[in-house]
Parts: sequence; structure tokens; C-alpha cells
Amino acid sequence: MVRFIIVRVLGAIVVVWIVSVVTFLIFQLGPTLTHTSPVYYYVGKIPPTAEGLKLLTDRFGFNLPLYAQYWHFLSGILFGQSITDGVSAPIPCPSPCFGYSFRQNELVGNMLLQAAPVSISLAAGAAILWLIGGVTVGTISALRPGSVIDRIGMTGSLAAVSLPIFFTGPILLLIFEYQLGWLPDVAYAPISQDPLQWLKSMILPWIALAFLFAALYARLTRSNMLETMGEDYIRTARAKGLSQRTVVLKHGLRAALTPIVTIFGIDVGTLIGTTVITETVFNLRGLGFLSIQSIQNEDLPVIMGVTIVAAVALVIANLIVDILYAVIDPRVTV
Amino acid sequence: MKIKIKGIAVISVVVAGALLLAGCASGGTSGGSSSSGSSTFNEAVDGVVNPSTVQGGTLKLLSSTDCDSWDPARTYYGWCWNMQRIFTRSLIGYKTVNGTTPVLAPDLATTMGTHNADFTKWTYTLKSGLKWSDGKPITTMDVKYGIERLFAQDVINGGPSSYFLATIAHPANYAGPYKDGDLSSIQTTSDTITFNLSTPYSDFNYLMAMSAASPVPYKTEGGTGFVGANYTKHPMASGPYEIQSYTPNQSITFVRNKYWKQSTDTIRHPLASKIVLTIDSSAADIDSKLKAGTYDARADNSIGTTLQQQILTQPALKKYADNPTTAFTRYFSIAPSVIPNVYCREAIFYATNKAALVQAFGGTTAGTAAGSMTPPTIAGHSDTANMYPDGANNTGNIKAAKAALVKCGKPTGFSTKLAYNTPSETGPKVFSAMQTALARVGITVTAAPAATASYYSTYIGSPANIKNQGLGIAVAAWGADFPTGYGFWNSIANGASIIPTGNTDYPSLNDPTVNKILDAAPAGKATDADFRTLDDAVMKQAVYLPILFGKSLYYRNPRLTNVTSDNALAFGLYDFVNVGVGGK
Amino acid sequence: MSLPKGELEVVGESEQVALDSSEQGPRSIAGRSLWAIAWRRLRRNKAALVSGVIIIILVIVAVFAGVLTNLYGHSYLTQHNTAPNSLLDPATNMPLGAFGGISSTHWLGVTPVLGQDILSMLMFGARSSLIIASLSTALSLLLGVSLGLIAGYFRGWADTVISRTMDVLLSFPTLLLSISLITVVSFITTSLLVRFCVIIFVLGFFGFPYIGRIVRGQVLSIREKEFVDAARSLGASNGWIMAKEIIPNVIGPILVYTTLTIPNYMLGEAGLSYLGVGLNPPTASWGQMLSDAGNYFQIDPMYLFLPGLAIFISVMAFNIFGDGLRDALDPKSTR
Amino acid sequence: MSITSVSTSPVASETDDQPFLRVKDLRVHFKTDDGIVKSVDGLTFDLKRGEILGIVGESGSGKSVTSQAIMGLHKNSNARITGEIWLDGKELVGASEEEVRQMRGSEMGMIFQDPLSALHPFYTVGAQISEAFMVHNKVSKKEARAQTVEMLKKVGIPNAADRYGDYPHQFSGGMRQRAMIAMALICQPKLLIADEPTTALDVTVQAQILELIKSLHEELNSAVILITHDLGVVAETCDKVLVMYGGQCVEKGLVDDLFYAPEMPYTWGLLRSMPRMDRDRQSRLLPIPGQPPSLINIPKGCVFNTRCPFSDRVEGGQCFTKHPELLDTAPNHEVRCHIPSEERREILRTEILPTL
Repeated sequence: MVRFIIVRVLGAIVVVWIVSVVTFLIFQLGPTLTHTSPVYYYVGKIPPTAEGLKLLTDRFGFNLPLYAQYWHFLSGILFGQSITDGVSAPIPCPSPCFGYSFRQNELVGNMLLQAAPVSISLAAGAAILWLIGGVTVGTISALRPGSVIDRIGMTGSLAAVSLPIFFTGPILLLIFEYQLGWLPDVAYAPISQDPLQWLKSMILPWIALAFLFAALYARLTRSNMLETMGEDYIRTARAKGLSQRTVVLKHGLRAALTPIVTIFGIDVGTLIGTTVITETVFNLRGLGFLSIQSIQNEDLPVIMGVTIVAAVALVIANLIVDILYAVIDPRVTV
Repeated sequence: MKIKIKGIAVISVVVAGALLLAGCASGGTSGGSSSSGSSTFNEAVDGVVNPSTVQGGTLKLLSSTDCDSWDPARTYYGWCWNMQRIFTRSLIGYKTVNGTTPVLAPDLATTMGTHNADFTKWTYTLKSGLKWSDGKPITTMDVKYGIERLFAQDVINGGPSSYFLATIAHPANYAGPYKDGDLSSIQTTSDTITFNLSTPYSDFNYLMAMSAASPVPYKTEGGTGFVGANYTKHPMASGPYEIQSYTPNQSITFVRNKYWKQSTDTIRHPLASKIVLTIDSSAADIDSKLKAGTYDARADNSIGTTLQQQILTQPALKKYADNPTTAFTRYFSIAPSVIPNVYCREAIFYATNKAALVQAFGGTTAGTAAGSMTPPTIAGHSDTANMYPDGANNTGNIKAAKAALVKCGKPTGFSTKLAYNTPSETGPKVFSAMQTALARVGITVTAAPAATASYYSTYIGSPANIKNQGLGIAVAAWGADFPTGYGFWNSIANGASIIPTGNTDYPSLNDPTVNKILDAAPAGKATDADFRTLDDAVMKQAVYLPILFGKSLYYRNPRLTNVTSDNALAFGLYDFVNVGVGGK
Repeated sequence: MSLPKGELEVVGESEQVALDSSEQGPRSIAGRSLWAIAWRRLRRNKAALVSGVIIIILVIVAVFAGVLTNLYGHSYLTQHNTAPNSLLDPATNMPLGAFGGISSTHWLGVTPVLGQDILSMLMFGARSSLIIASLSTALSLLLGVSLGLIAGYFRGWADTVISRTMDVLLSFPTLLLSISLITVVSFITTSLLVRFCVIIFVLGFFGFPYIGRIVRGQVLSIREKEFVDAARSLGASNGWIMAKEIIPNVIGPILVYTTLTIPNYMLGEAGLSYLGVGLNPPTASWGQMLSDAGNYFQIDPMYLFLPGLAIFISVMAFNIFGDGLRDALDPKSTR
Repeated sequence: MSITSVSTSPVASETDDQPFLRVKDLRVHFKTDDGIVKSVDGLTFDLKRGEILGIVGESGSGKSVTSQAIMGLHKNSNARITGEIWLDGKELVGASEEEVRQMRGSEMGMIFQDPLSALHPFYTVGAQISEAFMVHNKVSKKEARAQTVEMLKKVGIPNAADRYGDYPHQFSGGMRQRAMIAMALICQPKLLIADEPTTALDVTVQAQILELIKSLHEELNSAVILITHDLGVVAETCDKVLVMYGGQCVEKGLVDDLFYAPEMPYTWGLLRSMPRMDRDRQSRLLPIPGQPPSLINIPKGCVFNTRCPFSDRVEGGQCFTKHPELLDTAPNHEVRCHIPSEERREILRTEILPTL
């Protein structure tokens, strides 16, 4: 087990490293190819003077070779660094230090910390909804394949997976916020400060996101359940005289949900870093919003930070799932 | 140093709203005279709505983005200059901000600046009894230090520093007070401060009215940890309000600064006891909150499409709205480096459908078709000037365009690219409208969208890039940082201001007639008639294709008192420092 | 195991696993009879047939968008925004008339601000959507099938390298990288062709490991089958075995995957365009229409509903058809 | 459905002439996209307590479907079941799922072919067995556990208490099957159905398992149905044999009758395909040529007609036109064949026996 975890953690680190290199290169090659200074990608709104450009190039280390710049970035993450503008007292930026957004005058780490709770709230809340909804619908459908309920459930979920969030989102907003006026102010508030406002701000995004994923999970649960319910051990369970309820909930679901756990973990991991569309539609300042905003602003340190956090969330989810799998499926030995 | 004056504002539509840069007064549109208790459409444009002296209450504002910076030296958004007015003061300020003619008045200074004959030496005297929000006195050293900071280009960037770098005499390698200490060309006594300029500059009072020229506590700045780039997190207040709390991208709260004295301030008459600015990135949300009356006004931009439609169709709402003409011009830069033949450029001028473009920019409340570049209120403006008549409805002159094409030698048309910034609600529509209009005479246009963040600096701000990528037409906008002919024209038309990146003379216009007038202006040697001549000379080159003179649409909560538009700094946004909420 | 899913790839992985698992187990040799049976089953699936017809109509609309809009009489580029031909309220910029300006001449109304015909815009949007979805699917197939085949057939280090690469790709935050890549390329060139290619590349490239893994798994099991051993013992070359024995047996799952991937990539393109990193005007795109409609949806909801409906119907049709095809090819899943 | 409500048989308890299990004209049909699959089509047989009935036939002949129909495992599926199944005086076909469920495990137990797939991979063997006990007995977990350990010991699992917490994949094949048997018998059902219990096991283990089933059967005096395609197993274990083909019973009788006086050509085929230690090793096993019939399109006439080498010996091609009835040929020996009884015996004596 220890060996297994070590191997997986090393693998995860390699993935995150590759992601950091790729992101770094994408945004280093861009300016190189357009023959302009990367400085503009840091302070491009009002272009600096020629003198300013030179000073900034020095300060950001853009005159260093590429590998040195990358190492500077990486060492910040690994060992932390001090951010200084050469004027005020250096800002301590302990590891993992993602650098400093010169456009926003803020440590990238702080921006990520500010955005992460929004994304986590969104992903976690929606995940609970879709897991309950999707698994319920999928199980009911699977128990009566071909029945009216099954048909309604499956046609409904097929419809739901065919509806993009940037369509359902505005419709939800139109109905509940603007037409019915049930949610007049959906500005995000942290759960610790104002749980009710937090709930209000999250409910529509949860519904939109969960609607889509519940449909996917309903389909997945149904097909897994159908397959499981055809297994020999289900027949054995029934032959023992167990009630249908026990057979389905204890023997059927247990087996059918095991692969879903895998996908669930990874979906949640992915969503934490990349709910770009949902956050855009509902104006939630989470990591997805931050990423698209910083891409539009060409705010390189923030883009790198978000991308790496997204990758880390994803590999951690992978890791947890792998370990969890070994726990819930006794056949898996590690 | 070769760089002369440059880097004046660029007006552009950014991610979610307008990057509204400071502008000047505007030609007032119609509006009722002020009368208390009632309200009419456009009343705040050149009057005062609900004049009142009732103190107290909280003014609740909304904006779609945070300010680029709260450091007075580093902000270039017009609406942020308007917000700076709440808590920072400078030697000179705008006493009247609405109406057609903004009026400068001494603010921290006792009188307007005195200057020598050739405008190269300016002296101001500081009022006595001025205090920072921490109770310490505001000194001439603080004023000087505030200006010196502008030279630390690697730290204090993003603001209008270039005006100061280009005017105030300084050693070639002077890099601000952090590295190079004292700047000897600014001399102070206990109550006077004298600026020695490297070049004549008759508009220097206008520079001193910028928030960038406001004082900063000498050396200590905002206190421990709030020096240099971090001053934005805790700028010291000299005005009637100080920052109580600030959470970037979420909200900022101002409360009254107890060390500010009304007796020292003739231009501000604060009423509200608290001002809260909340950031809400959804334009639709902002609209619905304004309409519901839970918030008082939008602080950064025109209201959204939804509220606009409601206002224009419901007189009960319309009477609380204002639609000021704002002093900037939206235009296309037509690059001679891509389209060298002047007749081909003229063909574009004639074929352009300005009526459709006005629609694309948001309709009649967003502006009126422009016949020349100089906006109303800037010297040289003419309501009738139009060198390329484009029909009664401003939909274009197909006949003239085809004739021009024949003269150009391309009777069947040609093709070029149109650059615009993205993401933007209007950019693609402007492109589509222009594409359709030019297609009428056979000119084919393809889209060249570019990210807003680098659009003006390296995309169309680089003459080489314009040439290499063949960007024949580029969407741009321009508003002066201060309302003089020189302030409007110098950066976009003076051949001497062309630079490799961050260029603002997008078509690289370099015309002797134009240059001559602009070179003479700082010494006070250019008349209004000269600027009329200049405008004609520019138009003759067919490189600046004016589209519209901009207008904005704002909505004010009925409960607001003492409301005026700030045409001097912020495109007619309400002058929030003087707005009251009736004590509640 | 790593099975990431960006929001864009909405059907993606979950679907995939369902497909994967239903394909497990012994599979009869694909022959004429299997296809005949499949066709018979498919023919009896009314929903799949209706979807098939919708897909055909969609393809026809996409291919003949120009001809059809000519017949209809309105190019989507024509703007009805200025007097005297304006169909818009000059003050508010919104279409005149009910339901976003629906009339006998403009069957689905016109857009706000520019007054472009929505029906013809939707037709050209179908073209963009299908071009991108089908080409990126083709790219995914090309990479996925060839690499999956090599990995599954030759195993050893080739398998290790390919499988690891696919695993790494699957744990990338692909949506962010896609957006970054498109943004950077747009700094360099604004060519429409390049734009199309980049979108196709990011969708197709980041999506290939899904098909790659399916193919690899299939090949791994098929290569152990007796008929493969038989062929090998008769001295057949690797190429021959792959072409004659392996590929015919993976065509079923590939076909199913293809029909389920196309709608996925349609949503992908729409999502990118919605975010402003997909197609730009004047190229019509449903996602970009939705993005634009988001500015006016309280005033002109029709403009939001129509492209949304177009996406919904097309994606749903592909999904139902893909489901039907899977059921037809894999009898097990219907029982 | 012939009987729609639950009814008790006239005689509540078993007597000599009232068998413990009576299956009458059982039909199990599945509706599929491709047509109706007639898995079991008119099956009738009786079984007394203490008897072991072997059901033999090729795969797909309906053996397993029959056993599952008795267990009521086809309820809530798309199967259409008609006929009657009487178990200890209760009719099961018309009974509700809940009634049949109560009987499963307690009245009738079942052992499946592949113990690995028949045991739930995520639960321990012990838990799965105690679960079976607890469904039918109101006992605490602890008691159930004790009972389970006891049962595991009985079926011959060493260190039963320790292995209680093992997962199925940690057991060997034979042990797994023992565990299955323990599970099936923990409530001491009076009917045990063993569906190919030894097929998946090593030959040495096979014998042990059969021995175990036999001894437990004697101990509990239960009725056993042993489903297999291995005639050797039948010969060793069973009292009665039922030969199934194409969902129908084609021959039924006491075990000796069937091995020494088989009369149906299909049975002959089965016997010929069985290796025998007491025969000359040189003679070759003769497989039955051809494929079993499709259960969707059951041939007209006799189900075996496509593969029967003797169909030409029946006048008027009756084999291809008329469905033969299952008729007594001797006491307790029934055969479904158009060939007259005497002629069959003649063929057996002259043509078949020498080749066995």
C-alpha cells in the first residue's frame, strides 16, 4: 500500500510538472512569436515607456534564459520566495508561491485562496445533488428496464446531457432571478459569513450543473445497475430469499456504484479547477472565472497558478480515487 | 530622452465594461433646469438634481469591475478618477464638473498656478491646515514626493505618468525617489512648490488636476507594508472620505475623514456619511438591483442593455436617467502602411455606414454620428464639418465611394483586415456592420480580433504589427485626459509621438501642418482656429475615420440628492463625492 | 485510472465507461450477419430512426446552407439595422414585433442590434458546428485508433509509452490549456482557417485518449482470440492480422463512439465560442449566438431560445442515434 | 397462467403418493426483440423428499431456466411462466414474489455453477452466509455468525472461524463451492437445487463436493435436483434422471433405466459422448452431430428431428410434422419419441449398446 501510494504520488507530481511546463511554454512562446516583450503580458494595459520597459524586463527577469525563468517560477512553488518591487518591504510568499500578479497587485496565492472556496462550494454542492439525483433516477430506471418510468428517466437524462449550461443557466436566471424575482440578489457570500446568502448564490448554479451531471450519472448508474443485476451473485442473493430492496440496495448498488465512485471523484476534482462556463454564466468568482479572466487579461502568473491548481485538484482526486478503490473493492490489492 | 508627450488615454471596451479613461467636458445635451423634489431626463447633465444639504446615510454604488488601482498615480480609468475625487485632493481640482465647460479651481493650492512667460516654470502655494487622514499635516514635500513617484516606472506604472515625464525636467536616468532620491527640478519651501519644466506647457494646471499629481505621504506612503506597488491597498486620504475597508474585486467602503475640513475645500460638499462600492460582474444583476432601488447608481459605466430598454420605453423610469454626451470619439484608424493609396482610404470613408455603426455601439443613446474627429467641447470642433459626406442618414455614399475606388485604380474593390478587441459585446457587431457596409462597394473585410489586454499596446499600438498583419482598419476610441485641443490631439496626431510599441498614433500620421500646430501649442501659441485647421488637415489624410461622438446612459436612484454629472473626469458619471442620500 | 471530464465534454467519460463495460465480454466475430442483425434492430428503434433523419437533415442544411438561404431569400450577413430597411427599434436596438421579430419574411425573427436573419444564421451555424465536430472527431479517431491499435497489439514498451501518455493527457486540465492555446495562437494570427484548425486540434487532440483506451482494451482481448492465433500460426503478418482480424472487430465500438463524440464536440465548439475563444463573427456559430443572446435575454428571449434549441435538437439526435446504434450492435445492452 | 392465486394442496403434509415437489406443464418463455424464446416448454416431473433428481442436457436445453423457475427467480423479469409448481403443498407459479421469496433459502436452496461469480465480490464469505441465515431467522448477528461458522465447519472448511472474514477471491475454487453449499443449506431447506455444482472445479474436488452434497442430503432428508451435463455425476449420485432437449423433457426415468435401457435417440447420443472407464479405451467417443435447436424457432414435429439419425425410420415423416408426446414405456420411465417402443429397444440392443 505504501509503495503504491508513493508510486502514485510520484506519478501525480510528474503530471503536475508537465502541466506547469506546458502552460509556461504556451505563454512564453506566444509573445516570442509575436516579437513583443512578455512585459506587456504583465503590465500591458497602459504600455510602459521605453525606460519602464527596460526596468520591468530586469525586474521580472525576462532577460534571463527561458529555463532560468522557469526555474525561478518553480523554485517559488517549491521553496517560496519574497516578492519585491524594490521599494516596499518584500512580501513574504511562502511555498507554494505562485508568484505575484502585477496586474492585480496581489499575490497569486491570495487570489487562488479567494477563488477556491467559490469553486469548491459550487462543485461540492452540485456533486451532492447530482449524485443523489442521478443515482436514484438511474437505479429506478434499471429496476424496470423498458418501463414508462425508465423511458421518462432515460429520455429526460438524454435531453439533459444535450443541453449546454450556457443555455440552461440563462434560462434559470431568467425564470428565477428576473421573472419570478425569487432570488433578487445572488452575489456570493462565504458560508462562514452569511450561510443564507451563500445558499442563495449557489442554488441556481448547483441546479444547472447538477442537472447536467445527474443526467450523466443516471445513465451511468442505469447501465451499471443493469449489468450488475444480471450478475450471478445477484441471483445468489435472491436465491437466499433476500428482499428485493436488500438485493438492490445492498448487493446491486454496492457493485454498481463502485466504478461510479471513480468517476465521481475525478469529476469533482476536475470541476474544482475548470467550472469556467458555469462560473461565467452565473458570475461566480471561482477558479474557473479567475482563469478565463486572467487569460483575457494575459495575466500569466495567475493563469499558471490556476492551471496548476486545477491540475493538482485533478491528480489528487485521481489519487484519492485510486486509494479509495483499493479500500472499497477488496479484490484490488496494492 | 526622445520621448515627448505620449500615452494619453485610450478608450476601449474591456472585458465586462468600458475602460473609460478620463475625458473632458462635453457639449451639453438638452436638459431641464434644476428643481428640487422632482426629476427629469438629463437633468444632471448640466444641472443639479434635488439640491440638498441633508447629511448622513450610505451611498451604495455598483460596478462591474474593480479599479485598475486605488493608487492615485496608477489608475487610468475615468470612473476611478471619479472615485479618487472622493478621497484624494491635488493642487488643482475641477470646481464645476458638469455642463459644457468644466471649471478648474485651486484645491490644495491657494490659487491657480503662476507661470513664467514661456510656461516652463510653475509655482503653487499650499493652503494651511491641511491634514492627512492620520492627522499628520500635508506638506509641500508630500506633493513633490507624489510627483517623484511617477518617475519610478517599474513600480508606479499604469497611470498617466508620461505627461509628467515629458514635461518636468529630470536627469535622463532618474528612476524615481526609491532608487534616485530627490528630483532637483521640483523645488519646495514650507508652503510653495515650484516645477521646472523641460518644455513649455501651458496646460500644466490640467496636469496638476489629475489624481496622479496628488500628494503621497513623504517616504512613509500608506504606512508599513503599503509602500510602492502596495500603496494601492491602503492609499492615504486627503479628501473628505477615507477608505475603511477594501477587499479586492469585492467591495470598498469609504467613511468620512475626520481630519478633512470643509473650510479648506471649495469644490467638495460631501453629504453621505458612508460610500460603499460593491463589485458585481453581471451587468444584468446590476440593472435589476438599480431598478429595484436597492443600490443607488452604477459607478463605472453605462447601464446594461436590459435597463436601457426599460428606461427608454418607460417614462416613469426615464426621468431618473441621464444621457450625457461624453467627450470622446470612436473612430477607425485606417493605416496608410497597409492601404497606401489615399483614394482607396477615401472609398472606405464614403462607404462606411455610420448609422449602422451607431446601432452597433448601442444605439442612439450611445452616441451621434461624427463628421470629424474633434469632439464637442474641444477647440476646433465643428458641428457641420464633414469632408466625406455620407448621406442624409449617415448610411454612406456609395456613388462617391465607387468614384474613389476608380481613382485608386481598384474599381472592383480590394480586401483588407479589420482589427477589434475581444472579448467585447460591441466589437464583433462593429465588425459585422462595417463588413456589410464596405461590401456594398466591393471592399472585402476580414476579422482580426485581438485580446483586449494587449490590443492597444502591441497589436494596433505597434506600427510594425499593423503593417505585418495587414490591419488596414482598426477600431479605436479617443478621449482627452484634459479638455484642450492640444490634450486631445498631441498623442494621436503628432508625428513625433510615434513609437514602436504602445503607440497611440495608430495610423502613424505624420503631417507637417499638423505637427507644426501641435509643436506650437504648449507654448500657448495655438488658437482655436488653428485646431480647426488641424482637424481639416487630419481628415484630409483620410487616416482617421470618425464614427461617433460618444454618449453614456446612466440611472440614478430617485432618493439621491444633489446629483450632477462629472463630465470633467468621468464621462458624465455622477459626481459621487457631492451626492447625498437624504440622510438615510 | 484517470478519467477527467471538462465541462465541455459533457457526455464524455461517463458515457464512455458505459460503453466500455457493455462492450466487455466475449464478442462474436463481426460478420455480415452481425451487421444485418444490427440493422434490423436499428430499424425497429423509432427514436433512433427519427434521430437519423434529423441528422441527415442537419447535414443537408450544413452542406447546402448557402443554397438554402438563397432560396429562403436572406443571407445571415444582411443587416436590417438602418432606415429605411430597419427591423429594429432605433432607440433600444431590439427587433420590432413580437417574439424577436418573427414574421412571414423572417421566420425566426432577427437578431438585436444588427437585425440579421436568425434562421439563416442558424443554418450557417450548423455548418460550423458540424465541420468542427466531424473533423475533430476524425482527428480523435485517427490518433485514438492508430495509437490504441499499436498499444494493444504490440504491447510492451509501445503500450507503456502510449498508455502513460494517454493517462497524463487525461489528467490535464484540458479546458484551461485549450483556452490558453487558442488565445496564444490568436496573438499570432487571425486567419479563420487557423482558428478552425486550432479549435479542431484542441477538441480532437485532448479527446483522443478516450477512444484510444477503448480501442486498446478491445485489441488486447481480441488479439488473444483463437482466430487471431490461427491466422498467426498460418504465417500472417502483423499488418495483415491488424487489417483483417483486429480492425473489423473494433469497428462496432468505434462507430458507436463516433456518433457519441460528434455531439460532444458540437457542445465543445459551442462552449469555446460561448467563452469567446471559439469562432468569431462573421463566422456563424450557435455558441457565439448564445453568448451574444446572453446580453439581451431579458428583453429578447427568443434570441436565446433558438440557438439553444438548435444545439439541443442536434446533440440530442446524435445521442439518441448513438444509443440506438450501441443497442443494435450490442444485443446484451437491451436485455 | 393456470393458477392465479395461491392455493394449498389438498393434502398439507407429504405422503408417499403426494410428492414433495411437483412440476406440471411448466413453460418459461422470454420475449425478446428477435422473438419469443421458449426456454422451457411443457415440463412435468415429481420429486419426493430424500430423492435426488438429475436433470441432464446440453447447454441451452432449459435445465437452469427450470431450476430458476422453481426458485421463482424469473419473477419480475420479462419471462412468461405458466404451468404449476407445487412445493410442499404450495403453488409457486401463481404465488406472489414476496411469498416465494420467503420460501427461498428456507424451503429451497440453490447452489450455482461458478461460485466465484455467484458470490458477491465485495462482501466476506461469512457475511454472505450469515445474511442468508438472518433473512429467515430472527437472530442477532452474533448468533448468525456462530451458526455460519458451524455450517462452514460442516461443509469442511478448515479454520472456519478465521476464514469467516475472508472475501470470496481469497478462497480456492473448491472452498468457494463449499461455502456456496453452506449458504444454500444454512436454513436447512427441504429442496436443494444444485446447478452444475462441479463444472467449474477440478476433478478431485468434484468428487468431494458431490460427496458433501450427498451426505448433507441424507442428513437433512431433503429433495435434491442436480443439474448437470455430466452423466457420470448423474450415475453416481442420482435416483432419477430427466433428460432435457430444446426446453422439453425427452426422457425421464430411474437412473438405472436410463443408463441401461435408454430409449430416446438423444439420450443415446449423450451416452455415446460419455467416456467410460469400463469400456475399451480404443473406441472413440461419438459426439452428437449438429447444433441444438434455436429456442425461438423450435422445429415443427420432434425437437430433436434435425439431429436425429433415426428420423427416417418413422413412417410418413411424422418426426417433422407431429410433436411426439412423452409416453410411458415402462413403469417410471417416459420417453418422447415417434419410434415405436419395441423398435427403439431393438435399435438400442443392436446399434447403440455395442458403440457405448
